[in-house]
Amino acid sequence: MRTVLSFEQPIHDIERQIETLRNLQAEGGPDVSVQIAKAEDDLRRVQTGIYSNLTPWDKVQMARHQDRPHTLEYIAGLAGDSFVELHGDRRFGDDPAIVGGLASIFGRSVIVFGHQKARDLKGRQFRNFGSARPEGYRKAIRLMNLAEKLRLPVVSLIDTSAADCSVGSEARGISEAIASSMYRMAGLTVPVVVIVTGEGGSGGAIGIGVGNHIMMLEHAVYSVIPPEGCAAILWKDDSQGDRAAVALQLTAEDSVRLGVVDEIIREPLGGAHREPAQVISEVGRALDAALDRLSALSPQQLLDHRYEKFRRMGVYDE
Amino acid sequence: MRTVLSFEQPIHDIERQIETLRNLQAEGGPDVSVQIAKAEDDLRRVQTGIYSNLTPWDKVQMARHQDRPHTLEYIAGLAGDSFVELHGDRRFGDDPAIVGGLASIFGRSVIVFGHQKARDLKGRQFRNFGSARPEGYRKAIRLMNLAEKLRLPVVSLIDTSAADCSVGSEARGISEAIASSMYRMAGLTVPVVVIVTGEGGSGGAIGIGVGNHIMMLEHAVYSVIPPEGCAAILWKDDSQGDRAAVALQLTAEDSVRLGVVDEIIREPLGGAHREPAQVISEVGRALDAALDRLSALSPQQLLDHRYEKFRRMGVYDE
Amino acid sequence: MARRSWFSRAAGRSGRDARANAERVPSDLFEQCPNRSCGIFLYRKELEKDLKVCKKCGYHFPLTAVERINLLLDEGTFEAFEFNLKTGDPLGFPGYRETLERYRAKTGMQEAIIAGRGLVGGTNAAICVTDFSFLAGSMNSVVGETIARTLEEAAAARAPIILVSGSGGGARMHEGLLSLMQMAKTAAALERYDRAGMLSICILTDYTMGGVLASWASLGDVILAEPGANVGFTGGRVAAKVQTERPPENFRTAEFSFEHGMIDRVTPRSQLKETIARLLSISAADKVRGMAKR
Amino acid sequence: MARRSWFSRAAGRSGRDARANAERVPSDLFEQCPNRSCGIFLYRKELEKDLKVCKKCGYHFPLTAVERINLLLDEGTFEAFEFNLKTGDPLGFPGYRETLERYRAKTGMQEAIIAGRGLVGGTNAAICVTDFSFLAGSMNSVVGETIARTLEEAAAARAPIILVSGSGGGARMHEGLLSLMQMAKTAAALERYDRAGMLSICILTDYTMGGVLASWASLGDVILAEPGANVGFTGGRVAAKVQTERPPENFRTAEFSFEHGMIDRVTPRSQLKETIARLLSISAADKVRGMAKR
Ligand SMILES: [Zn+2]
Ligand SMILES: [Zn+2]
Repeated sequence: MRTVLSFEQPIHDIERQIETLRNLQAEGGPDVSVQIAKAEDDLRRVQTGIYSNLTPWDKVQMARHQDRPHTLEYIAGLAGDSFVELHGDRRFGDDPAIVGGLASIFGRSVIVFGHQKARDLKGRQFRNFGSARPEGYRKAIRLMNLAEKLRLPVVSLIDTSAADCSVGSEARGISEAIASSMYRMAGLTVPVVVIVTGEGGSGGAIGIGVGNHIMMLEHAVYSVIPPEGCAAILWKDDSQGDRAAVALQLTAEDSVRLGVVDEIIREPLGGAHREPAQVISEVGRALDAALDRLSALSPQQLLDHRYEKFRRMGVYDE
Repeated sequence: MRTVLSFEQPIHDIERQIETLRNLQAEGGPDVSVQIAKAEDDLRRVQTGIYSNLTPWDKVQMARHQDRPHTLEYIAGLAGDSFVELHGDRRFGDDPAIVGGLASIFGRSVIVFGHQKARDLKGRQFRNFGSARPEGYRKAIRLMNLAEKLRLPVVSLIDTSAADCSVGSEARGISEAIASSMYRMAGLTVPVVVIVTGEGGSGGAIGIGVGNHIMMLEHAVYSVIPPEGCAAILWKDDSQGDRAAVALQLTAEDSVRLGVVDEIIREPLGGAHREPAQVISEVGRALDAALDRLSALSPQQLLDHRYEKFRRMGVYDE
Repeated sequence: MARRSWFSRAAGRSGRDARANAERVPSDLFEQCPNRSCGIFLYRKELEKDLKVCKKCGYHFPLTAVERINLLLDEGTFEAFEFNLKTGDPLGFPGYRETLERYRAKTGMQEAIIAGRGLVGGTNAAICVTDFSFLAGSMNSVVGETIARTLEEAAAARAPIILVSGSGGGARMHEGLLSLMQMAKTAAALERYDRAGMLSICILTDYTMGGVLASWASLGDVILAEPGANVGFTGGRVAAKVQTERPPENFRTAEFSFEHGMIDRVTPRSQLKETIARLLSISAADKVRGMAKR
Repeated sequence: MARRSWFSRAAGRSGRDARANAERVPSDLFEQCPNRSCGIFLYRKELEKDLKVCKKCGYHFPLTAVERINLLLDEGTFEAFEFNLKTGDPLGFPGYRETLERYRAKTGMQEAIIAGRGLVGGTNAAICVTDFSFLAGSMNSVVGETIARTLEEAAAARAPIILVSGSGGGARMHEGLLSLMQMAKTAAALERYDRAGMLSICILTDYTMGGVLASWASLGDVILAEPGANVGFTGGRVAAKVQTERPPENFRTAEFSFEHGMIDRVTPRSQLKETIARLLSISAADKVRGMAKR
């Protein structure tokens, strides 16, 4: 059964109504094709209304929707059988919360990596709910080094609520790992494209977020702190995530306005999880176009371009 | 009490004889100054005889002698208070079996590191008997990176029976760590001087042994395998270390003849442990001279010089 | 250096009470050690002479940024970089302006950071210090920009840099995504700085957490920390929800970080300046004897 | 690729018996699986069709270097590099010459390594294979020199390289310090090779130990290992003396290495060529669309 978010309820209700009518018709009942057509019109109207007026908190729910395509689905969709996943940080272990490897996307060889979530309980535990440990960032650094050596572009897919903060991750330096990953990424002389596909959760996200071109899915979010945590600090009440989500300005539009994100990739009506194939193909098109543009830059230009981009981020008066 | 090696016994006997005579004289006994002078002549003759005819197995004992100066003593002797020890691999832990940091030696800033042994039981356990774990080699790599960044020469002091091969070290990649350490060392564009001060024990030694100039103390040994292990394989008898030590050609003279070591640093009569201050100062002089010579080379020349040096090692017919 | 008067320039502000649980006895003359297992009353003048370290238990009282600069730099050599960056409120975040005003009034600082240059044991160095007493030393656009500019200044001058963190607040929530991006900005600025080949030293003081520990504070060539400093990725509260392993006694402290190889030394405040001075002296020495230049 | 006849060129030598404890039934027709918990008798022709993998338990029988090359390279494309390096006896080591003669007679090889180039799925690559059946695949001067030369050839040709280890013997004792130095030589050669920007792939087969694992076999951009392969720094005997922790069931195997992040994939023999071919194809693809060249 599909997960239904609260604001999706009206859509869900109409969909069930249509299904009921169709079953009626199929079972040889009265002709209800007019009613079906009307319900389908309703559906489109209600969907458009809802999805063009999502609150930031609705978007948080959308971004976390477990049916959204995850990193390995994007890679499978874009790279097909060409993808060879590489494992391990060559230091301590392999972190299943960050996946990556070599792939060919639209005939272009790339290094791709990203956070990996899962849907079923066992998978989610295996992936640590997409919360990466130090080994995940160190694997990403390994892949960046490989990209630099082979002169391949880097594609980073962000989808994490936060980095892992267990005792083990603290002990093995989750902070150092995130810092070093950003540091390495900043120093790459190959094109780097970053795509926030779902949750862009604070340090865990920016750890692999230092790109020349940064894209974000329409209903993804990108935030310095989870809205619930923010509410807990501001109002001592972590149930006020909706208010905090507004205050944090964490939507794709906000991120563009703040000068952090360059491009929004539109999602199908109802969100990425409704039409995964479609959104994956949109992501592919946008990625290909971005890499086409970046391929015109020299290694030094790529380095400078990325540096200047992040160097400009921030708001202050002088 | 000093440790007395079996071949040192005649020396020890004469020394005790001299001590007895001196005590006699001091207590107001008969004048035995002639006897003392004669005994001292004997001592010099016996010492010279013994130390210029040490067998390879004797040298193994000398190299392992726990009173020999250890890495931190060399550093203290050469760098004084200028040494700042740095700790940690920034990944997992700090390995006390490899120490290192920044130091000023004869007014020259360097990065120095090496294996660290100890004398008392507690210290030896703390230093893991000088057997480095992956974290030790990764700390050395960190220090090499710092040397490269700061354009400082690297000084590496080798004194280990072998790298640690515990379950934990295997799990955290002792092989990877040694390999990566050699790899990094090979790629440095600063001068690298290596000194085998005691035991040059197989992979654990060469892991930090890739230098432009390689020196070895007169009674140090450098071997692909411990003689006991070699004997166990060859003759199924690990008590035949003396035979194996001959076969392995592990002395400083052998190492020079095999084209691996460039220079032998002479030890005081009786070995480094007899006159630590003297041998430390000898090491300092040789090190300073080596760095003087290497400072004439450009970064690319240093890289090429080290590569060609190791590239040539090996014997085969064509 | 005469230690007797080193604090006189920064008197009057007693700093935050990091671990306070014990009742404080208001007094101009005495201050109570906030270490629970100590709690001794310390004669304020003596405490300042002791560099604000409890003589009984060694607890390191917090220092303000100004006090920190006085501690580390040769007297009279500090020259502030006046970047004149004024904090904005890009998100119109609830209560942000009021919060800023409150901290400005309380601390006399405009922002959580001071930057500049000076001499340490005679060696020229750039320095940035974040101050926990200003909004928990959290990193916003101005803090990130100040660090980046100081790194650029230092690289241009071929000077080493000292980055002191009292940033318990991590990335500052009130500027949202822009604060998060300062992590990347400062990491990128350090990456560029490193190409100049000068030494960077990070000093972690109580507290250093979150987005600051996970960016510039972990990227120094050398990392020192004061004893007992809280150093970690997340604070206790957040983590309590997700812990399954039982944390050790010294979890998320300088000592824990040292044990796990993340920092080079836990250095008592009394030895901090001397250690830095030695490092700077070695790294800045005339290297011509040792090295061919690139 | 037709798999039926891929072994015909290398028939006649059954390789070593790595784990043999069970009695072998001498037979031209059958071979017994040496996996203790299996022990099935396998019809030799079928076993060869199955790439010498036990159809019951998946045990990977050892391959000789020639068999390995036939497995990985496109048929008929292998071209050996004839460096003509002849093993010396620099130490006059007891029994070394006799040992060499014995292994030469047994294996038909002159040394423990074969090097050359060929196509893998149509992509040009250099390849070195060490063979456990020759003195445990140990690395001596000739093995190290062959690897270094092949890396130099590959760099000059801008070809990727595949390094296959069947080096259970680590650094070869009989050439003493010179064998040890091959660790540094091959590591240095890989460092230099990497500057050419081509992909290096290591394949760890049963056994890969000691000085080989601690040098070139751990330095590939990608490291694959065959299931069940013994992979470790030291062998069981040496380590037994010093162990205090109880080793896990799969200690010092490919699977153990994978769990601890040291290798990229444990790849069954049947998928090895295809995996390598994909990697080579991606890394060697025309990168002009993706990248400005340096
Ligand atoms: Zn106290
Ligand atoms: Zn079987």
